[in-house]
Amino acid sequence: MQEYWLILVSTILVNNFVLVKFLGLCPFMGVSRKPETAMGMGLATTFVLTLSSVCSYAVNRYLLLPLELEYLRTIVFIVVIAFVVQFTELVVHKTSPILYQALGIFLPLIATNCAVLGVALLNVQAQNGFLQSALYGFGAAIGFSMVLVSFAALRERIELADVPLPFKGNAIALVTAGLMSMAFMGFAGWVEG
Amino acid sequence: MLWICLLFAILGVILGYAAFRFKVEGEPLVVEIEALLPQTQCGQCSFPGCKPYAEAIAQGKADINQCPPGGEVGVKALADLLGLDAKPLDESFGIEKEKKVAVIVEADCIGCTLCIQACPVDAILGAAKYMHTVIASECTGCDLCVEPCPVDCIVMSPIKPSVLNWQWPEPIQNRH
Amino acid sequence: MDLDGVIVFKGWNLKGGLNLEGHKDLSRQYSIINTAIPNELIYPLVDRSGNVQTALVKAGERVLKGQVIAGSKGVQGTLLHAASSGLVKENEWRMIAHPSGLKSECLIIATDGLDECCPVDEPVDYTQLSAADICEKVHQAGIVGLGGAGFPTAVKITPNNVRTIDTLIINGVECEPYITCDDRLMQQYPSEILLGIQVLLRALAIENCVIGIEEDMPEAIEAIQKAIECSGFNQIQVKVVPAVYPAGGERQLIYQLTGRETPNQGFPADVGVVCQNVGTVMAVYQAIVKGQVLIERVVTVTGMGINKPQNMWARIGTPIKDLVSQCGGYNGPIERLIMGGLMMGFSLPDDDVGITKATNCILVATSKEVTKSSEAEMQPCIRCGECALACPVNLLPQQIYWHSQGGAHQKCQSFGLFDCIECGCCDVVCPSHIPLVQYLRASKSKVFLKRREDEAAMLAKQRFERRDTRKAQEKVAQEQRIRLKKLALVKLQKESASSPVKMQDKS
Amino acid sequence: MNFTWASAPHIKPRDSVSKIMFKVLLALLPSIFLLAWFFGCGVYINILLATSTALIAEAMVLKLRGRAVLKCLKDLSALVTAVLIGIAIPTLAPWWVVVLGTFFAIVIVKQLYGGLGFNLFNPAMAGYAFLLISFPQEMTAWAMPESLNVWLFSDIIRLIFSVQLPDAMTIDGITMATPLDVVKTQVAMNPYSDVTVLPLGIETLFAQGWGWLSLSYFVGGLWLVQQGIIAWQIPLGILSALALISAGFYFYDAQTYTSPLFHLLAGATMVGAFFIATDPVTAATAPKGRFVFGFMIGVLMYLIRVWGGYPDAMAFAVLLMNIAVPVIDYYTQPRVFGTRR
Amino acid sequence: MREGFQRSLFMALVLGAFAIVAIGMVMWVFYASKARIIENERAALVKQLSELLPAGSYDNDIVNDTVNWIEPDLAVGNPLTIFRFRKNTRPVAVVIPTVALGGYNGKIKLLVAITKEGVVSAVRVTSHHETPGLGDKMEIERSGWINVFKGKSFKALPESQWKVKRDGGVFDQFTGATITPRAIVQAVKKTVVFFEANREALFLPEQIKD
Amino acid sequence: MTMWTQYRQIITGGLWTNNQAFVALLGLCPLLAVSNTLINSLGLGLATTMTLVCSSVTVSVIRKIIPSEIRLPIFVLVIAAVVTAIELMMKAYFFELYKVLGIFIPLIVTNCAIIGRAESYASKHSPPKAFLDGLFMGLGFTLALVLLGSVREILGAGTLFSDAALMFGESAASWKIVLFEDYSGMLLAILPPGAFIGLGLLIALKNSMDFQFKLHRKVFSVQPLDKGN
Ligand SMILES: Cc1cc2nc3c(=O)[nH]c(=O)nc-3n(C[C@H](O)[C@H](O)[C@H](O)COP(=O)(O)O)c2cc1C
Ligand SMILES: Cc1cc2nc3c(=O)[nH]c(=O)nc-3n(C[C@H](O)[C@H](O)[C@H](O)COP(=O)(O)O)c2cc1C
Ligand SMILES: Cc1cc2nc3c(=O)[nH]c(=O)nc-3n(C[C@H](O)[C@H](O)[C@H](O)COP(=O)(O)O)c2cc1C
Ligand SMILES: Cc1cc2nc3c(=O)[nH]c(=O)nc-3n(C[C@H](O)[C@H](O)[C@H](O)CO)c2cc1C
Ligand code: SF4
Ligand code: SF4
Ligand code: SF4
Ligand code: SF4
Ligand code: FES
Repeated sequence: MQEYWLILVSTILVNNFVLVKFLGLCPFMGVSRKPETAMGMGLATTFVLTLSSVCSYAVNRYLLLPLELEYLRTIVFIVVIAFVVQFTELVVHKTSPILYQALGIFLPLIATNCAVLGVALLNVQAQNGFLQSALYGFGAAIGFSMVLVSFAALRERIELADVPLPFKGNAIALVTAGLMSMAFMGFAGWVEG
Repeated sequence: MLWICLLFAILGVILGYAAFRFKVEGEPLVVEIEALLPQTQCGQCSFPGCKPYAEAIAQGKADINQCPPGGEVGVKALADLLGLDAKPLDESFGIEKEKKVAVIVEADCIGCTLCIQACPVDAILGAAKYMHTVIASECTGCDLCVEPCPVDCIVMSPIKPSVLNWQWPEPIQNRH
Repeated sequence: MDLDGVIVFKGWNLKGGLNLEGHKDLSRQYSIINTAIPNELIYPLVDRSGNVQTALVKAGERVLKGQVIAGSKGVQGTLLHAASSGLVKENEWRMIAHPSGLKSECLIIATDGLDECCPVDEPVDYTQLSAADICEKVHQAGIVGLGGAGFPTAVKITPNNVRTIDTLIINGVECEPYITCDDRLMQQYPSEILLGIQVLLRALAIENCVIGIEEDMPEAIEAIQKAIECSGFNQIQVKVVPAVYPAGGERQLIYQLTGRETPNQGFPADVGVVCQNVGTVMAVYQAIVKGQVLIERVVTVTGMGINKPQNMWARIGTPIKDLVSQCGGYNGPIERLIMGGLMMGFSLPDDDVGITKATNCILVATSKEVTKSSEAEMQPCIRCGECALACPVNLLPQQIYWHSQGGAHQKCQSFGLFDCIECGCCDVVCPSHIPLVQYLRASKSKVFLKRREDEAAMLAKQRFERRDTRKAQEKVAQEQRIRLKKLALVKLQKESASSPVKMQDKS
Repeated sequence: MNFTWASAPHIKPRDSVSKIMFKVLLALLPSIFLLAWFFGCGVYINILLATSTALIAEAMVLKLRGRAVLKCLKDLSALVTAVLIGIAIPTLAPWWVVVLGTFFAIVIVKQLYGGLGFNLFNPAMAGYAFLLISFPQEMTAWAMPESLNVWLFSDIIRLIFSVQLPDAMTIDGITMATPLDVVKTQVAMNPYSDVTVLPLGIETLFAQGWGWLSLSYFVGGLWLVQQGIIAWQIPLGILSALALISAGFYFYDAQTYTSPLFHLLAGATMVGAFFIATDPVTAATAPKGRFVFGFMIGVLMYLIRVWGGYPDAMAFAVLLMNIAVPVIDYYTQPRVFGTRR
Repeated sequence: MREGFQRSLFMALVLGAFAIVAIGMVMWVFYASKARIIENERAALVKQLSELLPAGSYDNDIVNDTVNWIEPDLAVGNPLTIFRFRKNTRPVAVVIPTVALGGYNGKIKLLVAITKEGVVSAVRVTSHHETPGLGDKMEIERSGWINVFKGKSFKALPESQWKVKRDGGVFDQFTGATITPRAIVQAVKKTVVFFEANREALFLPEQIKD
Repeated sequence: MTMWTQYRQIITGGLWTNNQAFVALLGLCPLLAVSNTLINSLGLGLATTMTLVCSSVTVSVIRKIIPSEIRLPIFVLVIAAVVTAIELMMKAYFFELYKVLGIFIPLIVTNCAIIGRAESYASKHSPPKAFLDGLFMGLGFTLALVLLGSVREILGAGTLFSDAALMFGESAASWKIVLFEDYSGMLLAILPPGAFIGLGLLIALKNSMDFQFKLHRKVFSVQPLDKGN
């Protein structure tokens, strides 16, 4: 039980994918202009990340390992992920056009959100089991969404602040992300690994 | 290898089916975009009216900064809706001007009805050979009637400030 | 304070509010004086809330005192009466009592000094009148709320079967600094006010009435109390409210006195209350019992910039400068001329402005009393939250301000922009000297403008679409016509050889 | 006649930002003296360095941006930031540590966002965290109280500016770990050490001066509360959270976990609760939100102190909660009069 | 419906075809470079191992003279592959891969070379996530600190002294980062304990399976 | 538009005006994660450029024969194949570098810049243009990486070109420049916060340079800018 809690704490806070591990940064910067869309992106990512974490675990365990094709891991994972994403995209497009438009090019980019492949690869590296893989993906996504939504809310405030001209927009957003990452260093040492 | 190709093929089948099953008809987004456009119907955005422009935006064929009457505020609203960065108005489509209304100098009007045909929102009243007038409250200030008038009797005049349209001014900010 | 039968409120049970220095002694000890007839009476043909008044008299016409000279239409229509006899002049663009300081079309009466009245209705016994009669008479007398907003009183007291009213609240709080007109009115005319209340109670068909008076007006409390004892109208209660600004705000007062919270989208009537200002009650008394229409009201002319501050019965339409001169004129350099109170009044660039029914005070302020705009340099908001603590409506003014200065006016609404009563408490306490209220007002203006524009855009769109379909139909019809013509032509050519007779049938 | 136009209310304002900042500085004054008493006059040098850096840096940025320099400096907020940094940094840290930290705080954390009122993160704490992360060695140079008796002012100056020690002294000899440091390195982070009994009690805390210092912050803070300058919800939140959680763990296992009183009096708890977390600009703004903000800081402080990599957690807890402020603000809007929620 | 199925079948074919081409290509590269990769990895291993003992002190094929061991204390889960060094078939030393757990950030992987006599001859860090610039002083490329273990043994240094100085032992810590050295000292000590306990068995020729 | 202006646009776009790292903010993860030293940056930059070129050209070649519903999986498949091949080859020929760049080689697959270019450029243009675009987008990305890497290395460790031997062989070991002796290093610069803040500062620098350019262009607008070839 404790092991599972540790996985969650580790992925959400200590080794936050965005701020500490540097994964999933592009959507982090790109879909954080409004908290509402950030929330949508967070949901979509959580769904995709958990699902593809599990799928890639299964593919690795039942296909690649038995066939001794580990070197094809990247290629297979990425296709499985692309599939999960495109499937999600189709469904979202049908059911929520606004969310679809808001996520814009970022829904396809979830596929290329390196967090997704990162989760899959890190799972294999850590030799995580099924439940661990699922939790790892889920925790990473929750950490991602949490940081994304707060970041979006912060950016909304920056938007109205008197920021020097060259810093307006992405530059100050990155500085903010840096300060957030600095704050997250406070979690360092909580859990190993 | 065969196994993997088989896996991919199965995924392909599912995707193909999903694409068919979840096909989206129409773009509800157009309605939302159009609601943000000023409906001046002036065509400055290079489209014949606000709706065509909205459609073009939804399909990604036009940028969001092409509507001068909407101005910076309009661009920002569009950017918010679409989750994009706001940007300055594209000046090649015109610049944001103070809103005006058309006034027909009645003495000069010859009643040619050309302006009636030009007005996209039916804001001009009149009949052939009779003096025409602009219904000020319905005029969007699009300028389109000025050009066709053969005797140049339509002038665009600024809206007069009065207690009825007066707005509380924002305090003068001393930081900029 | 220990007055018999008076319930003293210990705490201010609302959040926020301010203890302000009253400055009421400037004018409070003098009794209300009558004023001379001014040379000119100025009536704007538009009121503060944008209702347009239509003139009912023509230029050159002679009008008598009390004659209807203008009126607005609609359910909330009101009437305007001449305050003295004289000749109607051509309408002129004059500065009006409006925060914009802009000019607007005004109806002007050149008085003739005769003060000749039109025939007055015989005074009737109000106990014989039905509720509908009272409403009608109140309407005919041109009575609107004299507490500040100028809402037609007849509308407020018209029986409405959807909402049941159980309490009439009389607003005698007068929480704004400097103003003492209601105070004086209650001191000098307590029994008239009680009679006015009886009329209103009758119109509303209820028994229950509470008069709210601020604790720092002991004479008024005593006077009303005495009058109640004498008249035996024991169902009228006096409740003393603490001297907290803005205790006189309608919703705040209702909550103070009854514990009922008026819903933000609704009206006092939704919680069973009608709230009237003391001055309005006086006007109702004069209209129903005395048969007089509303042509004058009590105005406090005060401030350190005036030689003799006092209250006066002023005819509606009297230019401010006339009132000022009857108070001994200006006293030294004047920083600002304010119509209304220190907290909610608006400044006027000129004193040639006619007073309106809603004018309760003319505050002639020196630089000792008010800020010079340059003096209070604005600094960025430090989010200290003082403004939120002071806000009686429990808003977060700093958040609304933040979004409004960034142009996110729609977002302001989600923070309750339209629940703001513009009381100014937040503004006063802000250490960064941010003119919060002005920001909020500007933001409200912007939202209104946006609404107006959106509406116009929708209509424009509809007309555009209608025109489009019409054009399309025309085009189709045209094409049809051309095709038919062509067809006919071809046929004609074909058939012309064989049988020319049939062609005639076709056409 | 012509009169000025202005929007209501016309009444004169009462307070001003510089007055508020001045009062905060005033409330810090006794603690500064106490700090110097216990840990040497290095603290004066720190504060001096920090304030001059802050003023120069702020003036520089304002000048570059073409803003009114004097008017902005007059608000004294940079001074508060600088003084807090000066207090937080160990008394014997080299001069460039103070200068770098203050520069980071003022330029990156405050002015890049537009200066007073616009920054999202507490500048002083961001500066402190920056130093703690960047120069962990220099940031632990707290002088030992007893070693100071033999020190001359010139020795301290020499140490701070050229990192030269008086003869026959080593840096390890004159510095000591702070009580929280000791707890951390001896117990929490060393699963293999033989230490099973807590090395420190409240007595040590007072003997080394930390306890008295905390009390002085507490008193100064209470004065600010009484003056209506800081929102009481924040200190209450922090202190109650810290007390509650530490009491829970303490009564569960008094061998490994230190007592609530220790947590309340050690390290930056008091100065943090009353002077740092209360920075109005970067804290939550609604009353309820302020309590949540404070409470969460308390929780995070405890967790980071006990399980994190850093001995004291105030800076990180505050910065972490700064991230959450807009979200807290969103969810803790007070109920507007006349609405139901 | 039918149309949908046909289309999906078509897409499956396209995707499958692409997959075959792409995977074929990768496989071709894989087989073409396989030998070199294995060689590289082997060379890297040899290089790593050879740095741990003086050249010439052994003459066996160190990469292949291994024994697998299950020792949960040293590595989590997997069997360790322990390398043996021999000269003239006589045991000289072993290299034991170890994991240090108490590090600042994650596991620190080590190789510990111990001579037949129980003397540590060298320690190397093979992978870690400690803070660059702080915890990474344990890398041989950055500082010589890791050489403090050279020549240490339980004979020369009683077990209770295997601690960093701050904890009352003899090993230096690097200022500003005590946690990393502490973890490594613990891990090396643990390894020596393990070696002392299994000294004989470690050099047995046949592989021992637990 | 002449051929040359088109190509020039592609080039300036890749290097400056539409720089994937500075402007489009794509490919951030490897950018920030690997840029703690100059050499690491250079290595990843070159690997990324190689991948970008190969994948862009391939996508451009096959762009007409793939159905849009499955274009993403196919692009991804192409990129993944290219990366895996490059990874294997690096393992075979630059083993040391491979060890340094570690997990980020497979992650090049998901470098958003690569799929971003495939989707928004290569799938709409001819192979030569796609090649050029890929090349210069890659070089622009490398430029960003190298800049960030240098800044972080200088601030964080006080050196430049440390570990050059990993990439350029033993002879490069002497390239290392120690800028400050005895510098204890500003750790923040090489830790995650330093990466974010560093990139933020670089972007601001680029913005203010753009402002300057604009100013100058306005001042000198009398002279024609395009002078032949
Ligand atoms: C559009 C509108 C409708 C109103 N309807 C009613 C009503 O039906 N019943 C009522 O008692 N008051 C009604 N009021 C009056 C207000 O509740 C209130 O008394 C008036 O605005 C003056 O209040 P104030 O001076 O506090 O602003 C209405 C006001 C407005 C603006
Ligand atoms: C902040 C504020 C303060 C007010 N203070 C008073 C007051 O002191 N006395 C008063 O009669 N009306 C005051 N009003 C106006 C009342 O809200 C309300 O309009 C009036 O009592 C309704 O009565 P009427 O329709 O007879 O004017 C105030 C309004 C506001 C918004
Ligand atoms: C950013 C950062 C990274 C750190 N990384 C390490 C590390 O890699 N290894 C380590 O032992 N301690 C690390 N620490 C912990 C502290 O620097 C410090 O070592 C610990 O509090 C004990 O310090 P001491 O050596 O002064 O006793 C790190 C601290 C910071 C601020
Ligand atoms: C009660 C109070 C506490 C403050 N605390 C801090 C603080 O912890 N850190 C800081 O940099 N500035 C502090 N300031 C100063 C100022 O608010 C701060 O520099 C702003 O964040 C600058 O925008 C404080 C000011 C006040 C009034
Ligand atoms: S420019 Fe704007 S207002 Fe004019 S037609 Fe286009 S969208 Fe409509
Ligand atoms: S009247 Fe003229 S300006 Fe006004 S809407 Fe019609 S065409 Fe446009
Ligand atoms: S009182 Fe002024 S400074 Fe304080 S929060 Fe409100 S607006 Fe901001
Ligand atoms: S003016 Fe509005 S926001 Fe300010 S205190 Fe009054 S009600 Fe609240
Ligand atoms: S590179 Fe774009 S999300 Fe990681």
